[in-house]
Amino acid sequence: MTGRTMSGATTHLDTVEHAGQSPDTIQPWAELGLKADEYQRIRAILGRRPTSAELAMYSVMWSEHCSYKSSKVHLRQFGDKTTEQMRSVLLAGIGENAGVVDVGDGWAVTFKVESHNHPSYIEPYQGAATGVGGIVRDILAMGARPIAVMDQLRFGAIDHPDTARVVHGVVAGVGGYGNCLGLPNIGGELVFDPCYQGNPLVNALCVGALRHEDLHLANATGEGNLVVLFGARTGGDGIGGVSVLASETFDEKGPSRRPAVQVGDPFAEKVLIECCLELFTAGVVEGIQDLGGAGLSCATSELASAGDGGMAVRLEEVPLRDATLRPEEILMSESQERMMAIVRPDRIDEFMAIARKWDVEAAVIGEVTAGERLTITWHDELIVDVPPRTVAHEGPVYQRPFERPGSQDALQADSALALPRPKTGDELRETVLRLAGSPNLASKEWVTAQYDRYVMGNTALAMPDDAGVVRVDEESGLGVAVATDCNARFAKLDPYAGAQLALSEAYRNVATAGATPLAVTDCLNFGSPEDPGVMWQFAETTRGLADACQVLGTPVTGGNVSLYNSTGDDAIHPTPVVGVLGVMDDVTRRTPSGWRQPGQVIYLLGTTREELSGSEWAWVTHGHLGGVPPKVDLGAERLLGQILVNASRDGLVDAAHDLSDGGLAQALVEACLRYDVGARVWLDEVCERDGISPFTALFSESVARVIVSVPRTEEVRFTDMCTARGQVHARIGVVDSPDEDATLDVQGLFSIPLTELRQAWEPLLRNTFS
Amino acid sequence: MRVGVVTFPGSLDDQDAARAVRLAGGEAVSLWHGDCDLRGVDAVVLPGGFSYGDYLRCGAISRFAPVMEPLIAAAKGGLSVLGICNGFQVLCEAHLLPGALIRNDHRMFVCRDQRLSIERTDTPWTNQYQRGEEIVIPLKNGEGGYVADDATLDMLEGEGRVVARYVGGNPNGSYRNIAGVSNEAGNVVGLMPHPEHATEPFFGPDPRSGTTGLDGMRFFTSLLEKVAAA
Amino acid sequence: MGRIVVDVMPKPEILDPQGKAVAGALARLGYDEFGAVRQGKRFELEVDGEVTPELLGRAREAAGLLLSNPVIEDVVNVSADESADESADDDAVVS
Amino acid sequence: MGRIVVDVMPKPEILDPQGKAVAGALARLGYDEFGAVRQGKRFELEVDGEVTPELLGRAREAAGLLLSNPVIEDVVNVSADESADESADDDAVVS
Ligand SMILES: Nc1ncnc2c1ncn2[C@@H]1O[C@H](COP(=O)(O)OP(=O)(O)O)[C@@H](O)[C@H]1O
Ligand SMILES: [Mg+2]
Repeated sequence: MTGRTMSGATTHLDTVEHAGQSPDTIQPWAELGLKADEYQRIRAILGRRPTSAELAMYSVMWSEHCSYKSSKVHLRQFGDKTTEQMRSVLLAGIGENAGVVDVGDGWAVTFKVESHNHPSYIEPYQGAATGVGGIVRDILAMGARPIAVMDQLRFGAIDHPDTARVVHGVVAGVGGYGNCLGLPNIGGELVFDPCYQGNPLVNALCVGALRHEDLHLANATGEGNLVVLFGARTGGDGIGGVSVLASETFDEKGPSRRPAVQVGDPFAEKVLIECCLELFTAGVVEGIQDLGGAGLSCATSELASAGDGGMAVRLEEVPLRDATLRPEEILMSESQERMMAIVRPDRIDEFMAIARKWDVEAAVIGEVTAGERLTITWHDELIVDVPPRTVAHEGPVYQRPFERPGSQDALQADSALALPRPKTGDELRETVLRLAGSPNLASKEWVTAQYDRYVMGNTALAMPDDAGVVRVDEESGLGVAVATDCNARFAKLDPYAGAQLALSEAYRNVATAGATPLAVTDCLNFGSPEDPGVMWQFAETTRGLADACQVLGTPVTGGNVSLYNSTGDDAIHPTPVVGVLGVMDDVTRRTPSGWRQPGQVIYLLGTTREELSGSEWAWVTHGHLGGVPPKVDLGAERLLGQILVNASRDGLVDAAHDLSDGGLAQALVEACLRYDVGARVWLDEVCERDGISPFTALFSESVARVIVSVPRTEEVRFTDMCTARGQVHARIGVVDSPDEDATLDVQGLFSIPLTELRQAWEPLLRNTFS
Repeated sequence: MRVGVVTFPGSLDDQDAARAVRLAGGEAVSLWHGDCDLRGVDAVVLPGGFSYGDYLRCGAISRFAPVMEPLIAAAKGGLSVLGICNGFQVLCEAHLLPGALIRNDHRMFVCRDQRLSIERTDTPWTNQYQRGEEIVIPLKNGEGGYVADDATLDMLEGEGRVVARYVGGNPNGSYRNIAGVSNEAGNVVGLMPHPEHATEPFFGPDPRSGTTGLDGMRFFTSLLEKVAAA
Repeated sequence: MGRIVVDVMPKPEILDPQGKAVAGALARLGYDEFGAVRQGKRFELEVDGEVTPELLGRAREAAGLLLSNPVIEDVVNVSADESADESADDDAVVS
Repeated sequence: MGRIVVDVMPKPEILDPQGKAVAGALARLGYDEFGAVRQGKRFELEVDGEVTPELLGRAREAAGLLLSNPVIEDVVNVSADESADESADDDAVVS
């Protein structure tokens, strides 16, 4: 047991010298989340007990969140399974703040998705806001201008009494921060499922653009170069855990009041962005790092360990918001809107002038040294003296036991194929309407209307289209498309396939918009790694994703792991959010998801199998989750992608919409409602060819399928291309008139006026949350 | 034609406003909030954004920026000034325009394609529109509710100083559906929605709202017309 | 008719971006005698008749439950507003 | 260290969407004894040393110039905060 009280004269600073002289001092390592063997390892590394400041640094950097100690052994596959050819599009990959992808013409793009789940449950607005703020700084740290954000949100049941609180706060927080930064929000995800009731998921993605030569990496090189901390002042944010140290050391005052919640200041971040970009342009920054989780502990140890020397920091130079902060607390503070730069002494005046121009406070707090140690002093007393790699990169690595849960067999045996199905035209009609108005398929406009999608003037597609598309180069029109996806029900049924299906869907969405998929980021949201069943899900997921990336030739460039997402013993469904980035030469060629021109012909590309387990239909109409998810077919996905990109480039299709949740039925609904233009559809040919019923044709969730609308003049070229490449295709309808009584007419089965369809699809979120 | 676009800390749509000026055939000149200097421009756009985070009240802090000193004087002397969104808020705080903009009545940020009717067409920013013409341009704000006391509202309507009104639903609780107003002479115009975001094909409002997406362009070409005519 | 005032302030240890911006603006305007500034909320609740201790109790409850977010804010005052009936005079303070 | 409090409220005739929303939420929670609710702002300005009449005068100026917009708001109070030095006790009011 560790004692809560420390012996001796504790009002003194715990210096390295003092630590050397008092090896038997009892330290609160357990309260700080360290295991006994981890604490012993720190002592072995240092050859003495750590000072309380060192203990603070190790404990936070060796936490699950910062060290990836449970996930590391699995994440390695992402690098190992990336071939040389896949790597050829990367300017920087895993290990940097974010991966950087070459998109041609001297341009590069960087993107990454990260989680802010737990803070968003405690204080939804600030949790979500600071989540956006954090990922934007990651992108900025690569030398890139942030150009767009996306948010992936998962909440409990839509009608649960606590859901509205979280939804309101999170959506307002994502919007409040992103809108104020002037970053267009170009898409995201919104899912309601009881498994997220006590543990919502708030993931945020940021995309940035830069010229190749502007790439900045996080390292501290060049003896004598200065370490500059700039941005917001450091307060006591996010150091609830470490206040135990303060109270240990300064017990007569008792633990100080430290905020449990970080409050974001998007305005401070906006000026920080502009300031950084001007600093980059002026060429006064040698290395740069954002301050996120673990604050200065992380930034100093990571910069130093990635550099070629050591670093000496004078902690009393850190500008404080709260003068009572102790050195341990300053090291661990997670105050937002801060960055750290390495600057040559002869450029420091220029640096400071630019910071002053933007009213950004900056302070030189140390310098790069010749040695290999990271040393930190507090008013000339040495309180930290460590090898930085041992803090930043050589933390513990766990081979956590994993085991396929015994219940998995029964889950997979409980197929949705046994569920009663609608048969008549009327029953099918009712089902289409019911699904269209269900929580996960209904219009997301109530959310997306709270986000600015226009700012910067480069957004070529945003919600509700399949991918967000933004222009990178105003001259040429060069731009990127990004989509993220994850069907966590599929992942629950089969995590290996589920991860691949998430990739498959995001890949398809990017191609549907007309862009060539290039690279992947992921955010792996799971339950407790100490549960072997969860660990099995995690292992299966990483293996599935890495294998699939290899097949599709899209490397994982970076991402984030969020564990311990559970309420009591109930873990969330495994939720591997996968983001795909694609490039297009001219974003004005992007393909929207709805048809506009009457008379165009509608084709269904891909094969439909009877795949209903885990589907939206099974969930909405029967509350059922069981069986095995749709078959993964990456070869088909790749071919389909090529067809879609060529069709967009050659102007062969006017609209394209991918089939996923809710199957063909929901895709037709959305393609009609996109521009309020109806369609006449027939399913006989597809049913006969694929050996399926109309019900299956409408609601199955087989992969590698899209619907497209083709101008009649291009029909022959389009079908020739499909035939030549072996793309399964069938003409299933024509685009109808956009008049008052436009309908979605599925011949021989049912017909629904678009007004009725809109009435079913549009109001749910507004009515629930307004 | 040199059109100044002011950048305050927290301005967001300044690049967009400058792009719109260029697309209209003008030269965009960037003006810095901290400089007490208009650099001899022929007109000024105060762009959208969250200057100073929109903390305190939108536009309240920027209104005291050094650049506002010569700007206020020049505006009173007849310089053409367009304040868009946050720029509109700055103009109200600076008392160049009457009224104020408060939190949307539904208390949420709203981003949507907004139908407007143009009511005053003798300003340097709107002379290419027809009176009563309906256009669609993006609207995006959290504090876009236009308010003033009844006497002021009556005066604005009586003198024909309402530049644009919301049509097809009031998006933010603005009194009398007012989306934009002008000073008496008409050279100073404030507008909540964003014409600069409807000036380039493929990057403006959605065709679903029955627009080409370019309805905002004439705010900028009007200006060139006016100067050419002068 | 009575009126109850509820004052809510950001917790002292919590970052207050608004107060920070106001402090900066005041300093630029030459009001540098005001160092730190915090910005909070003031609610005025109208009640029929007198402000009774019971009503104040209810207002305190409501302040903790709805008017403040205890994670980041403190209720610093719940009290009867004596000037309720002469609110026209309130303006006087600025003149 | 002294503290000056400045209270700013929306003018009675101007729409107050936040106050209205609060009133609605209170009623839904069963607090229907509170009819109308208005939401304004409370600023706390810190000054070195005592709050002098001069400082109060300067605060009044700042309140009229920056902290309020006279088109839509009234400054309803500018005064010294007597509890400035014992802010730890502030929480007491909710308990
Ligand atoms: N799920 C994942 N897939 C791939 N890379 C990951 C994943 N999780 C983390 N990484 C990579 O590990 C490194 C450390 O991650 P993280 O601590 O989130 O970075 P940061 O410190 O910049 O926030 C990063 O390069 C990140 O991209
Ligand atoms: Mg980082």
